[in-house]
Amino acid sequence: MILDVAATNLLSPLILCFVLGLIAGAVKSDLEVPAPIAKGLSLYLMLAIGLKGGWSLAGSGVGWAAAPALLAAAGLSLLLPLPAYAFLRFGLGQDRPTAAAVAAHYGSISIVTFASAQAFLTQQGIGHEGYIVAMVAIMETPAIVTGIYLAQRGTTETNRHRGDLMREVLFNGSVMLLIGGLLIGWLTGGRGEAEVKPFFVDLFKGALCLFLLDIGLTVARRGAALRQLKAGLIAFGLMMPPVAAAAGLGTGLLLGLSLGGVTLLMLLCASASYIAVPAAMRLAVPKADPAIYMTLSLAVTFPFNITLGVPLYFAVARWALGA
Amino acid sequence: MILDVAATNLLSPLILCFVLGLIAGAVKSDLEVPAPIAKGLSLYLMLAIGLKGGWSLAGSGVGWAAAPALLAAAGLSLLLPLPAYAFLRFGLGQDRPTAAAVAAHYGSISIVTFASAQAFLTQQGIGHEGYIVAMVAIMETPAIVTGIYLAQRGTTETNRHRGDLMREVLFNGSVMLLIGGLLIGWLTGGRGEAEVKPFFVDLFKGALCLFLLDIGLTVARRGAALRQLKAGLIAFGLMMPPVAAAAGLGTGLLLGLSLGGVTLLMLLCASASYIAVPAAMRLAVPKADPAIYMTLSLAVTFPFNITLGVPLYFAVARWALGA
Amino acid sequence: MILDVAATNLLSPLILCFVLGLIAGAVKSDLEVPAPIAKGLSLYLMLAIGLKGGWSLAGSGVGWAAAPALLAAAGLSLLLPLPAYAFLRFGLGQDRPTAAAVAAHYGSISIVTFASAQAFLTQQGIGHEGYIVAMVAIMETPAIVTGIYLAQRGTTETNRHRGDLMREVLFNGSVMLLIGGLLIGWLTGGRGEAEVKPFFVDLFKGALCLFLLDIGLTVARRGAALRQLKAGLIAFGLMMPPVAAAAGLGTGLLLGLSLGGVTLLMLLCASASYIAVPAAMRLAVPKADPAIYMTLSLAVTFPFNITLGVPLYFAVARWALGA
Amino acid sequence: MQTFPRKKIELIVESAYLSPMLAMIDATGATGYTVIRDLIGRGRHGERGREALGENSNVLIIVICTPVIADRILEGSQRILGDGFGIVTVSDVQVLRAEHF
Amino acid sequence: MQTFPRKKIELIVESAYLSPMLAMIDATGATGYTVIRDLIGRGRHGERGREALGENSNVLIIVICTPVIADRILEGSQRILGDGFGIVTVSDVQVLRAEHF
Amino acid sequence: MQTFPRKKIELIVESAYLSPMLAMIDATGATGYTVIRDLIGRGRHGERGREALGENSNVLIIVICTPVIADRILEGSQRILGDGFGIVTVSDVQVLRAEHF
Ligand SMILES: Nc1ncnc2c1ncn2[C@@H]1O[C@H](COP(=O)(O)O)[C@@H](O)[C@H]1O
Ligand SMILES: Nc1ncnc2c1ncn2[C@@H]1O[C@H](COP(=O)(O)O)[C@@H](O)[C@H]1O
Ligand SMILES: Nc1ncnc2c1ncn2[C@@H]1O[C@H](COP(=O)(O)O)[C@@H](O)[C@H]1O
Ligand code: NA
Ligand code: NA
Ligand code: NA
Repeated sequence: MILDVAATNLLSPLILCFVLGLIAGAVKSDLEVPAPIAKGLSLYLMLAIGLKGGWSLAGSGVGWAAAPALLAAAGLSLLLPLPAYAFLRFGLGQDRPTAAAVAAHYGSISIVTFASAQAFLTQQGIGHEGYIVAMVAIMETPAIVTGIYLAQRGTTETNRHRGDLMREVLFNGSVMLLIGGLLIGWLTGGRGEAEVKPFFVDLFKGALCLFLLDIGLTVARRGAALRQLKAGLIAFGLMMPPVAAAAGLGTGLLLGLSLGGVTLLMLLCASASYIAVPAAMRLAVPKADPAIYMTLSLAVTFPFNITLGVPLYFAVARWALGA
Repeated sequence: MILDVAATNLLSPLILCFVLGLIAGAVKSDLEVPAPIAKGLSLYLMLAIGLKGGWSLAGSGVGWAAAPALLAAAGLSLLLPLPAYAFLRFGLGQDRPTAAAVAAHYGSISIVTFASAQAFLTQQGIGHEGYIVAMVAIMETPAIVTGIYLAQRGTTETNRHRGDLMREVLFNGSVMLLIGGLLIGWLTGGRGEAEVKPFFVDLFKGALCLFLLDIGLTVARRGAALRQLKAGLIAFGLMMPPVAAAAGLGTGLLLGLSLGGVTLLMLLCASASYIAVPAAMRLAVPKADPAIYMTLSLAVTFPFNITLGVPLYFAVARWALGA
Repeated sequence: MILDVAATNLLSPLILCFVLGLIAGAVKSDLEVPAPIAKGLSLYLMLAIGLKGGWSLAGSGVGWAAAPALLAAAGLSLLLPLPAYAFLRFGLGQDRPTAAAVAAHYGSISIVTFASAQAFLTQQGIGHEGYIVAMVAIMETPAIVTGIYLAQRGTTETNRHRGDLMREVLFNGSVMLLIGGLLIGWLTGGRGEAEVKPFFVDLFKGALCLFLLDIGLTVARRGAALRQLKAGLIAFGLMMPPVAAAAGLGTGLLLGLSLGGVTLLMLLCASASYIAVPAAMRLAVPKADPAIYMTLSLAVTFPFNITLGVPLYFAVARWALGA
Repeated sequence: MQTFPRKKIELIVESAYLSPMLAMIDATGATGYTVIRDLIGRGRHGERGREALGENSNVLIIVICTPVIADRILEGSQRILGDGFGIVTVSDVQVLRAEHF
Repeated sequence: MQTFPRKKIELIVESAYLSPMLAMIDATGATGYTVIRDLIGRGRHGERGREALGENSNVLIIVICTPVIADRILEGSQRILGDGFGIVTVSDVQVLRAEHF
Repeated sequence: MQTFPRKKIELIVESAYLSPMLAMIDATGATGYTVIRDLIGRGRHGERGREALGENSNVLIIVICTPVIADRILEGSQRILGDGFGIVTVSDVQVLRAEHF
């Protein structure tokens, strides 16, 4: 049963495009997605995810029920870096800046992982709460604050203004698109959806295929750096997702989310950022080693989550909900 | 009633995406649409507008009725800069090159404004003459000639060849795409439409959303320059559109256009270029101040037209036609 | 009858967009498709062609029947450069490196020519074998090997490693996308197709229009170089396609392909590369003159094939098959 | 390896000036040029290159040439730019193949 | 034509450092700057710029200025970069319009 | 601030030569390189970089290094380019952190 589900996931065009990118990268093919195309695709995906969440909110109505969920999202993003940091710093003896930066990545989320899981659930005919998209947006950036706090604790150095940090956390491009899309979807409702559905809904999976091809290429390039990582770090990249997913499971059950909602929240917790957080860490924690956080997040945790993680978390959520 | 229509316009995904861009720009978010994506979108939009016009011509047939309309379009583009120039130069005391350059912008048109209005009309279930698209193409560039004439009147200086100018007016990229698309649509008719409809028709509004997001970001960046403009100039940017729209109304009634046609012609007159004309003015009138013409056109007139202008001109046209 | 078919082909939006690009380029319009957009479109087209081939394979089943076809494809790509080289070197007295490089181009294929022909056949309601797409992929690169062999025969010089060459032949980006797409399509079958059809199938022709617009612009730019080519070379660019198409016809009949299959194989043989092979020749045969091979391939053979070639080969195939 | 002294001119101008500048450079007898596009910049005329609309971006034109041609290019660039936007610098470089420049 | 000596500073840094660097340059009194984006590069910190994700690319910032301002920029750049990624070079150039720099 | 003299090599070559060039540069012991892509240019072999097809574009490779390594790169570049397309220039620069180059 779970193997069946896992196979369905692995044999989707999405995952296979990722694998194609991986292989092309591994054999050093000259295949390359131009950077503006990749950026354009990521803008499109985030706006589409926001809009779709908003339309589903407009359809179902949203009550005060969403408020605790949004608070919980912020809490998870702020707190998940703590166990990650503790393990990296005290378990593996990693230097403080790098441990803090890596931890920040695991508090935040990966939007492509989320999109893949959403596609998987649709394929299985499982719905989810519209406000999950708001949780996605909210989980993106608070982890940055925790990461910087962990990195600077006990030191006085800082090379950036508090204002810059606030801007990054609140007005980050991904956050703006997700929240903005959500509001636009919610305000325009079914009428708005009818107007732009061919672009934002129908094309979604195909565009995601192309983006995953590019991520596959990037992961393969990172793959070379894998060999230089200590085994302990790779173990962390594989174990942190299930641990974080467990936190997501507990929270999801407490919030009374549906099967789809619990699965997605587990996955959000399990996933690690590779867009917003690295950019922030470069500036805020320049002494952290990007080779470590980018490689762990992209080349270890991302592939694990989209291949095995999605069906695994789904199976566990189903079992926990007795569904 | 008119408020109702205005609200419908303001609550469309198109306008809200523009507003999202505005906000993201205003809070200095790092959100950014890569330049090649924005250029690609604008190529797509112009070709699609051309094709759609051509298909509608092929369906409805076009007789000699269109000829006066096309002549009128050229005339409007050539003449509208004159009152604009007179007001700027003698009313506001603006220097000659800048007054001439700004005037040229208001004789030409904004294709995105046109596309937004078209979307609005479709939403209202109102059709329009297919050859309006030819009028759009024809109005793009004659204003450049008037602008250069106004700038150089009485002086002998010129740093460009007449041939270059002709090329810019006749073979400008936007003009080629609009006229080319129109002819292709007209030649291929319904059969051609069936072949490429999913790309050029179904995606149109969604792609326009993404483009408007980028324009919002650009307008917000320009917004900073607004404070440096004299109040008189800003007043010009707000008053010129209705004045020009009145000229469009008169012309449209004389030409016997339909409700949709009159509305669109008013809007074309009211709108100001921010792609073709600035590029031409940089070279042809280097002494004009781009901060003034770009800011007026983008940060004053464009937002006015797509938010309030569209429903306003629509209401006036309906009243004038007694429809 | 054939004229009718030719007219249908010439009046499709695809060919007309190519012509629009040609005209815009010829009048030196400032129309330009940003390079990342053109590259993105070509990635999209190749992946889509691969996927569509794979889905059709998954639907129809593929037996050992395909094996000889694939071998034949490799053979054609390896051998077609030989007559081309002989003619260029001994008939026209072209220098050895340039003759070899040009020959390599004609052994390989043009994916856009193929896509245009596919669109033409669909329009005519004619199907074809799914594994033709595998033949496309296989024909892309072996000609590079022949070209390099011809260029270096008798000399000892070489400035590149055998390993690099193998990588180019086997893992070239186009080859990866075509073969990768084919496998993904085949593995995911109808279910996969349903998921991503709006993106990879419905948009195909429209995206091809935009790409052909860009190719038209490029061909026009190359057009200037045409005047510098000897008449003999231009004659070669016009005669080689029918000659190679004859080889394709014979092979297609031997393989027992359908009408659509024979037409496409003729066209593949007739078409000349302008993406993969030029890039390889730059490095492998630096003494060859790119102005000659790019201009022949793009400005002579490509326009001939997509305008007259497609209906011509179709008519001949129909006659040969008595269909 | 033996190298030969030449001049390197770098012109940073708005993209609108690109084609007249290249035409002027061709006319001076320079053997070639190289152009970097899509720059962003700030100067006396404010920020440029951050907008996709209105072609408001800078290009950097590089020409390697002899001192004589360098002087022609400097003069030509002033003629074209006038009070327009842009900056021009000259510096000394060594080249490998003297006959190319 | 008459030319005047100035300094040309070139900073190659990660794109993450672009805005603090430009703010610092503005503060030194430099009359402008030019930025080339989307570079690829290799240095002590490995390869950069080949990934679309994570903003892992380099930019090249060019400033033409007087020796005094050059020194301020050198110091400012060290303050911002610290042990971070990037390289800085200075060279001599001639400019046409002395009053611009 | 104290600066140290180094050489700056700039290679403008077709993008097809990029990877062999970078491999050669790595082999000389240079501490890094920076590459600007998507240039347009004209030289003895006509115009380049205006076509999206056929990879017909130029790249500019910058290497800051000691004179000894500069010489190795000059020789390596000649070996790879042969009569192929491209130009090479060397100039003097000052760097801040001598140990980096
Ligand atoms: N001091 C400077 N250093 C480097 N680049 C400059 C400098 N001043 C101006 N520029 C560049 O030249 C362009 C035009 O300058 P301007 O005409 O002063 O606005 C600017 O947008 C910058 O890209
Ligand atoms: N020797 C060098 N020559 C040219 N560019 C360099 C050199 N070393 C470093 N770079 C550039 O500076 C960036 C940062 O260098 P690093 O901090 O050493 O990793 C690299 O990614 C390169 O783009
Ligand atoms: N004199 C020159 N100044 C600047 N760039 C040049 C010059 N000559 C050639 N180039 C560049 O080097 C490339 C190759 O030159 P070539 O091999 O002469 O065709 C050209 O496409 C230009 O980008
Ligand atoms: Na997480
Ligand atoms: Na107007
Ligand atoms: Na062929």
